[in-house]
Amino acid sequence: MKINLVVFAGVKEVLGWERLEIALTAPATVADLKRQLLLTYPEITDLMAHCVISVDQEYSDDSTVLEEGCEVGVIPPVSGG
Amino acid sequence: MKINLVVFAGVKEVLGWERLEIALTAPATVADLKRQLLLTYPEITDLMAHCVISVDQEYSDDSTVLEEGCEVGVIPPVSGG
Amino acid sequence: MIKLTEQPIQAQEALDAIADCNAGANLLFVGTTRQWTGEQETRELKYECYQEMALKQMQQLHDQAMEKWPLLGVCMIHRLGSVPVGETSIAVAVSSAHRQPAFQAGPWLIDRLKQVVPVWKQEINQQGDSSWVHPVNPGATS
Amino acid sequence: MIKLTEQPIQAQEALDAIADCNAGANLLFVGTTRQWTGEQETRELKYECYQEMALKQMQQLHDQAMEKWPLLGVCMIHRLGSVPVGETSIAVAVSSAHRQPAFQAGPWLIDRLKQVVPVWKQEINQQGDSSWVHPVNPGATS
Repeated sequence: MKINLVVFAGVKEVLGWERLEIALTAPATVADLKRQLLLTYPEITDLMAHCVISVDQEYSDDSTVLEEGCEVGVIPPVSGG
Repeated sequence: MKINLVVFAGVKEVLGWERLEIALTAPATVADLKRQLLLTYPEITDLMAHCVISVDQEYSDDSTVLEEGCEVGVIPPVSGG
Repeated sequence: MIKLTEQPIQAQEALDAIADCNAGANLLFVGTTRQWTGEQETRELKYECYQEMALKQMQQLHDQAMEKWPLLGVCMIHRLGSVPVGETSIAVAVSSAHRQPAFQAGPWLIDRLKQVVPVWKQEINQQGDSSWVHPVNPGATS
Repeated sequence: MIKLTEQPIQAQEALDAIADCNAGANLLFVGTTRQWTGEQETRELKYECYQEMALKQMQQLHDQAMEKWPLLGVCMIHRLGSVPVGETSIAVAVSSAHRQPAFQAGPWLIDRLKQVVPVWKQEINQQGDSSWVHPVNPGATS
């Protein structure tokens, strides 16, 4: 299945892109996606340790199941206000 | 000695005036003034029970000594804001 | 800035008074005349004060707040005379580098102002009847 | 009202959004870019966000605040892009009949916004160097 990945701030700077369609073997959870991301992009390992994952604009945890076509965000520690 | 009395809100409405020069036998404290006010204006007895007295624009207590020419305020419960 | 005025209060004036390039936090409290208090409908509030003492007490609150917290600016403006429904009777603004002092000083200032500053309000209802509002008999503002 | 904007934020807009004839208390918090943080001089802050999620999270905070307290209005406006020293990055305003709910909801909303709304700031110093500000590495606003 395919999901839409979107990254921000420092992660976006390191990767050099903001959005990417990613192929995942279904069924897949957030934990599966994180493992695959670290294998594909080892350069964000340190940053990822402080990031949380959103699924369809809601905060998720490792057990959240990903659906075909969902939007997954890699969210660094926020600093608005 | 003479002091300048100034009254506000409900007390002013009952008395029908705002400022008055009052003669007091020196030495006099705030307690002495309050006794004299209640004798002269018994109609404000109920209101006075909830008022505090200011001397030269500062809150005072019964033992505060009045000086010639000072300004004494009869301060009902405040309700600003 | 400390001010008593018979003119409408502009919120921006209070914010301008506390603006500081080292402030990250700016807090403004605005008290307005409320239309309904339970089933009682208010038309306007009328404020009078003991001017010299009110200014003195407001200045003391200003100074005390500046001592208690690391504030960059403190502003209190109280309107006098008639304040119709929806209009502002009081504006209290504070600024600080970080937000915690502002969030502590703001409510402290308005609480203390309501306790010590000699200002009195009369409530005028829809029938035109007026009554003095005392703290034991809370009225139509904040 | 919930809003993300690249334009300067007017405080009055946030106050207008929460105005209610039954409100006696109106509280506005304005976060501004601070010039100095210790010995570090800031020139500007640059904000970016995950727009769809930021709006969703802000709306959830709005709804949660309305449930927790008897509020009449809640407004949150966050600026994006460059915010020079002294200008406003965030305005949070709440109104209520009496002042206590407003004074509780105001700091709660800004605290929660800083925890959950996906907005990130970069600090640009006087030399033009930029660095991401993270909560563990507090930056030049409130």
